[in-house]
Amino acid sequence: MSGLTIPEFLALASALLALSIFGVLTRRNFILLLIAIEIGMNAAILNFIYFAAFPLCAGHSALSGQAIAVVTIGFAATEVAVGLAIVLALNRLKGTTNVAESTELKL
Amino acid sequence: MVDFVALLSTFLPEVVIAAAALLVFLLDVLGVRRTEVTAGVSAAASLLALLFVVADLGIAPFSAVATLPSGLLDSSPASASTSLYAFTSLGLVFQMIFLSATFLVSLASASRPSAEPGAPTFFGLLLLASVGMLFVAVAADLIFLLLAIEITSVSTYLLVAYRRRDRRTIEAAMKFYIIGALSTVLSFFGASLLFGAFGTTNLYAIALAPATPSAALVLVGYAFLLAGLAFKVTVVPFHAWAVDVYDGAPDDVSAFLAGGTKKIGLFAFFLVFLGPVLLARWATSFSPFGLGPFNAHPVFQLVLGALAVLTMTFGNLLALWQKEIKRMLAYSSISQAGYMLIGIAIGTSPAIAGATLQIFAHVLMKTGAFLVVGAVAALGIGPLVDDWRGLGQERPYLGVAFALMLLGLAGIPLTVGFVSKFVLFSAAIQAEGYFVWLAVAGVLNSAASVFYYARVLKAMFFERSDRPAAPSNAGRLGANGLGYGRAAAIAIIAVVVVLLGIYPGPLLSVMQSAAQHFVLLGP
Amino acid sequence: MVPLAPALAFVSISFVGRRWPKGEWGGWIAVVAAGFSMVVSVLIALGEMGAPGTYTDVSYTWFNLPGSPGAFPNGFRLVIGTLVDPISALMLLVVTVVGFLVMLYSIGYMHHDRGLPRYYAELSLFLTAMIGLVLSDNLLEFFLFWELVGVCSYFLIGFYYEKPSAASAAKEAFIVTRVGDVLFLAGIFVYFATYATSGPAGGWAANGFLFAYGNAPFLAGVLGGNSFLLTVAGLFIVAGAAGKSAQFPLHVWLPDAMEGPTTVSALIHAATMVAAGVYLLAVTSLFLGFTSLDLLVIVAIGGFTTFFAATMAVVNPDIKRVIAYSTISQLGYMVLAIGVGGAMLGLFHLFTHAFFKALLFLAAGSVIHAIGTQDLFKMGGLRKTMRLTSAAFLVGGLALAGIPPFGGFWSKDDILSAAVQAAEAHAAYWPFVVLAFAAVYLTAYYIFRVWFLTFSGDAVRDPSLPAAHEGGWVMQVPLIALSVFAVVAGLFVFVPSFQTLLQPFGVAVAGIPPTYTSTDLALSAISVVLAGAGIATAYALWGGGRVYELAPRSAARPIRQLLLERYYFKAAYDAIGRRGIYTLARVADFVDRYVIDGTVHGLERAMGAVSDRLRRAQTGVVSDYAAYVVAGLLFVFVVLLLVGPYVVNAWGGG
Amino acid sequence: MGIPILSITLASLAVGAAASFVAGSRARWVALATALVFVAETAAMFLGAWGPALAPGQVPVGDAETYRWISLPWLQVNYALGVDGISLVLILLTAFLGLATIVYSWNESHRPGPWFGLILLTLLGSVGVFSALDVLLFFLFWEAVLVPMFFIIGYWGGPRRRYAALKFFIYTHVASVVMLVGLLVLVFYSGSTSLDYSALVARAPALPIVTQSVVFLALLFGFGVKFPVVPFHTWLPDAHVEAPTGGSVLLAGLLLKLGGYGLIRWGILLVPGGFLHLDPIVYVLAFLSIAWGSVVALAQRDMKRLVAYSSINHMGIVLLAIAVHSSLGLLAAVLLMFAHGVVSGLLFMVSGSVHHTFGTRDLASLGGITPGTPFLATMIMIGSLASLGLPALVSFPAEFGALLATYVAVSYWVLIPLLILVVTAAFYLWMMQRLLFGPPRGLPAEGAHDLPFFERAGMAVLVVPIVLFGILPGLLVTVIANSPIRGYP
Repeated sequence: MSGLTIPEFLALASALLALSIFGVLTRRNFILLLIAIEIGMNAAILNFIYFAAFPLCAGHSALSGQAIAVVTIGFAATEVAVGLAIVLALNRLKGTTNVAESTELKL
Repeated sequence: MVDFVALLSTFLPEVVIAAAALLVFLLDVLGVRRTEVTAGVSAAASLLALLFVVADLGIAPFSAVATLPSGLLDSSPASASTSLYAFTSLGLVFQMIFLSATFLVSLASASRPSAEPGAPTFFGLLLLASVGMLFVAVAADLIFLLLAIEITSVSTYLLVAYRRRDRRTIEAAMKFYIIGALSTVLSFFGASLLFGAFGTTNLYAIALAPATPSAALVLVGYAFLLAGLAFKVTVVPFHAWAVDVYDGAPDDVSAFLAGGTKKIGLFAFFLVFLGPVLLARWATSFSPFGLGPFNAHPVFQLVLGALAVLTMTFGNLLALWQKEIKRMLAYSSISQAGYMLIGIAIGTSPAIAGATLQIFAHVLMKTGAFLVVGAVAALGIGPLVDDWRGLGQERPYLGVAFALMLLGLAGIPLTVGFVSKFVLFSAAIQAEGYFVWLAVAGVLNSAASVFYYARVLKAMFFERSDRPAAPSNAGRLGANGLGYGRAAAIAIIAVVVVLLGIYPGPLLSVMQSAAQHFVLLGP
Repeated sequence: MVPLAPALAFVSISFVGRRWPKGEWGGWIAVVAAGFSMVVSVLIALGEMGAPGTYTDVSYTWFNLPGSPGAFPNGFRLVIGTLVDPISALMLLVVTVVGFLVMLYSIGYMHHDRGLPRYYAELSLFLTAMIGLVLSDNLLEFFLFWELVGVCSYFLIGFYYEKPSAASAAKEAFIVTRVGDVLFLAGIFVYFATYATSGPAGGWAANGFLFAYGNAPFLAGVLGGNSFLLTVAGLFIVAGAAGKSAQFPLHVWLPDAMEGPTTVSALIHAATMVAAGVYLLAVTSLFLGFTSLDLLVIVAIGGFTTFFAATMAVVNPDIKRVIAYSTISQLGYMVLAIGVGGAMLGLFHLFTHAFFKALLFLAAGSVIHAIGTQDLFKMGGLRKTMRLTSAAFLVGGLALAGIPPFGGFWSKDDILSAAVQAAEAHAAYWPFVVLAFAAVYLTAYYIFRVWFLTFSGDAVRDPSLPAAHEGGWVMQVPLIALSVFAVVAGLFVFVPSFQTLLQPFGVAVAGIPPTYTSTDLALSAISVVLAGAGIATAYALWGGGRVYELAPRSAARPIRQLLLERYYFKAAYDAIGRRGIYTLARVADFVDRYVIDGTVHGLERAMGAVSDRLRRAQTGVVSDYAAYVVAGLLFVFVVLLLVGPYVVNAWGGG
Repeated sequence: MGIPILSITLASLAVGAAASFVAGSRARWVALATALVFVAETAAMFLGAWGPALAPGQVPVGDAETYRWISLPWLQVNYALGVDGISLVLILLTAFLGLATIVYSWNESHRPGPWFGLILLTLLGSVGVFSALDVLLFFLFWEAVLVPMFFIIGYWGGPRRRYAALKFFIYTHVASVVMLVGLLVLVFYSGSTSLDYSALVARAPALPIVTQSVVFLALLFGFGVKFPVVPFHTWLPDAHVEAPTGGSVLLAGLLLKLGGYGLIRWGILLVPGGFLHLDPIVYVLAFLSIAWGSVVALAQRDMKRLVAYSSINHMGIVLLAIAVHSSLGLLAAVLLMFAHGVVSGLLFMVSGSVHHTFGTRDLASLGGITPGTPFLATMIMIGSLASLGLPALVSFPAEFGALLATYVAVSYWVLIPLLILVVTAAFYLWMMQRLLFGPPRGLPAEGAHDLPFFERAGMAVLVVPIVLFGILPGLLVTVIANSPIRGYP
């Protein structure tokens, strides 16, 4: 298919994941955090799809990689929905979506 | 073609709980908002489900109502390796544990005022989370497992936040959510790498797989998976969220989180490390990244052992001078997770049996402890250790109950907490070699932990209170201000804690045979 | 049966004594009991005299551990028994006769005091223990009663417990003798262990622990005649005896023990208990044997103490203390006798000394009872008002000084002649024998100094003292009886049947028998002349009520000061005891509280500090928590991929 | 052997304890009845069939039935009880101390129910420790002593009681778990799956010397803290000073003995090889404890603290007697434990009485108490003299045996404990001098009353064994010899 080899592909997924983690660590805005997390989920989903298409070994799975990807996307969406609900509540109560300003619970 | 009814009966406990969840939401919509009713539905459903699980386990007087088709329990690994789910005795034991937690929390929450906003939601979410937990216990496929965990997670995010007007609970929910979501990313990423390495996500298939073409993918995959699941188990350093969340969440939710959902992570560990640790597979040489050949099995044990020691030690150290009871309990919960990890690091059937009992003991004691905290808070007494001075003298039954929970957590004999630690550490010593040092670390930690538990006992029994006498809402609720449900739940836990401390034999035998079946699943 | 009577007296007095209306009731019970013991003792002694060469040993198992392989192949058995043989009969006589007389005397002497039931109970207990000690048939039992008499002595010294000086004297006595006691115990261990490990089969049971005749050859055989072990054991025994008999360097406690009632001083600290040390040395030398080095040490201690104590007696202004130093000095003679191989000579001197020294104390007691002071320089002229006492003291003084035919002469002279004989064989003995001779002069001097200061002259020097009078008959009878004994006791040596008491059955080795044969008239002459010179000096300085004052710048003043300060021994011991040990104790206490316990607290505090530091990581900022998760991930990577493989390979594959 | 007297004893104590808890102000009658029943049961044990029926070198025997408690393929735990001479003598000690404590604290008015209940629980735990023949059962009873004592100190104690209770609890608990790990290592490394004592004693001595040594170190620490051995002793003075009188009596009289008993039964009899290998360490610790306890006691002004340090000294002699590894040494160790139990019990009682009567235990501010309180003074005397090893009182034969055995084993090293005996005498005499002699000081203005009847009776209960077994130690020795020590080299 494409010219991507497995190492290259893994590097792509890893880069996405690294980006995601970087985002989680450096962003303070809840919305941006949600986006960063979604990027990470997509890295995993990419992997599933790629390995489904170009298996390293002949395992037989009850779920195909594509199926996993689809289900995962669905679940990620649910998760984001819950996350947005929490953002709304947080914003309503504290007037901010900056996570670093919510530190009533500590030590 | 799948017989739908047969499938339903196979999953009868899950179905009961899910139906109860729907019923609760339905009642809410219909305007039936009396807490007693919803709590009753929730408690009855979990008790019913518990009965089915116990029956399925084949325990004597109940086995008559077993619904699990014969041959499905502890069936051959080959059949499990092609399925999304598999019924193992150990899984059923864990279902038993989870349902106990659900039942106890439901019972205790019956005392919650009906007027409180979101009360029906609370029970609905509780039951939904329980469904996820039950599925975790029967998972055979990594993706199935992760999705089941996800069901629980999402339910509990909302459970923490169900009191929408409370700043602290929302902050807790926010932290819980962010770290949880990050962990989900890590888990799924790890799962994807394993999928790449083995071509399957079935855990039994992975455990039985012949040599893999890519050792590097396997190790990195497991590392991500470990990090992702460690969030649920509150392994140090993946633990930081737990303290704030247990602290900020409503007391009953904390009870459920610490006593219930945390334990799905441990069962997930059992399943995930079935291949690398429990079956003692992969003693063959690994040499990823040109590191030179090494034996992967002991390396996994080393990682888990190191995390176990780290977790129990840090948990205890952090709890030492904690002034707030809830946070102290949270840290204690972290350190207890360390002991449970020992069982997985060793991976022998005695160790798993010990860890399972430890998990059950912790469910009882930690749930009980948080329920008492809730009761005390309901009496209008503050959250600090200092606020609890003289409590044991003013309210001896509450005091004695809490003392029992703490003594159990500390591992003092005649409580189930002692028996579980005893069996667990015995198993570590029985495994010989450097596992003895895990036992030593665990034992020293549990002995040191006595310090902070005894500090609370000291405040409760040996010191006098300086707060005004009458609690604000005494008499508003039955059972001397506690509410009958809560009082009953605490009493049940206290009795069971002592009963199992004195006579743990039968339960231990069940756990031991389950653990044996579990590790013998491999060829 | 002998010890039983006083034991019953002890029990009855201590339990019900306080309920009785008058303290004397207990006193009479004690007197009757002591009298009964005395009668039985006399019968026993007569029995021994009648049948020379017999002894009776009755023993009961006290403590039995059956045999086991290993260190104690024959098991381990301790017995309690009574051994009646000539020397114990002799000693019994001393103890019960003096005991009875002192008890009787006490009725008069003590009747002003409070706490009489306590007094008589303790005195009866003492008598019980002392009789038990004498009749012991083995070292352990001996030690048991040895400690009991020690503790009775402790209580009786501290009888006037309100007086701080009495309390501290009692404590001092106990501790100093305790030093000797533990060394004695070590000596017992050596003997017992020798029997336990290499005694004959069934040795414990048969005769291992007994004071059995013939043990000395056995020990010498097992350990080697002059072996190191035997020497050390002997030295331990000597240390024990030195503690009890107040020999140098453990002599300091006896003068201070005079804080007790004078009767107690007479019975315990002159006639009986302090003599127990000598008795111990005697039985040890007879039954267990000393090596030549031990004997040299014994001679050295005895000879030196004789002189050393006498010098301190020379200047002391306290009537009782002078007699106390005299006791130390006389005990030195007895020890010397044992050292030169004359155990029986020592016992004979013990016998005579008991009577005349008790007499001196009781006479002094009469004086103190009459005028209420012990200061010699306040007394004077009492001859006129207290004729009997004055005469009794004079008899005692003559006996002590060794003027024939009084008791002290016969026994002391025997010792001196035996010492000279021994010194001719061992040149190393000479210095100590010379000191012993010098002490003869000093003895005569100091005792007559006391007599002149007390009784001669015209009147009491301190006019504020009450008028003197003699005590009642209960006090006079003992004085008369003891005076008689002081005169005749020495002459007993010429009674053939009495001699059998001084020749224990079956002992050939240690036998220089105390038969005064006047073979060495020259020596006797020297000692009598020395004693006479002493009396003359005393008369010259103090006779007729004069008081001798040293010239203000006399060279003798520092010496007198040195003697009054008892050669600074007490000060030195106090320094070691109080400053040394107590400082050590306080330092140890400090270390205990702040170093050892401090470490425990430090550990706690360190954990607290770590806990606090770690807790600060819980910032409340969720991004930080995420960072920990990532750090954890890295940690897992490092351990799984780098550290783990290395460790596992290093451990050989786990 | 038909009658399971041990189980009956434990059950009666448990029932008594439970009844006391709910009996309120009538608890003392319940406690007294229980204690008397306990004494009767102890007598029955002595008179019963199995005192003399023991064969030398055998495992203790007792209740015939053992019950399987936990039964896993790899782990069997039994409920098994048994006694031999060592246990019997220590159970006798428990009976004496229990009765004495209950009588002494008859007038305890501050929550008498829990007070007497906890005391009975302590007795229950002690009897259990002395008779348990299974690792887990042993440990259960071991800890069952700890928890009641924690509450006794923490609730009824002196001004710093909370600190002392916490310190006591944590210190000894840490030691306990280390001990448990040691025993478990022994079980599993000897290839056994049963925690039964008989299985253990049959297999453990055959383990390699390295394993035995490591285990012995753990056991030495575990039992040593209870002893307590210097330098792990600092919990003891605090616990004693703060504990109520009854607590101190049980603490010194009973709890310290658990350490000694444990070290003999579960230590040197199980790992003789490791013990011999590490014997020098034991000697050093013993000498250190003996010297340290005595010297530090010399510097104490608080009467209880002084007695506490003297306990360290005496238990050091017990350790020494164990270290000499001979039959005589072990015999003396057990005898000395009994002796120290009753003597220190008495001493703590008199300290307590001094405190109630005069309001202080500070020796420097008291004096001349004899005329006002002659009974108390007599008891102080008897206690002190017994403790400093006066013959005809119970400590003497024990110390004599211990030191003689020491001499046989290590010859002149015996001089160290011997000379320390002088120091021991010194501090007791100092205490007596301060308290009993001299003009009255620091006494209440209206004059002190001599002790109430029940305090006297409690002390009298302890004076009986002090004198009786001082004069006739053979009674105890015959019993103790019915135990494995007879076969000990």
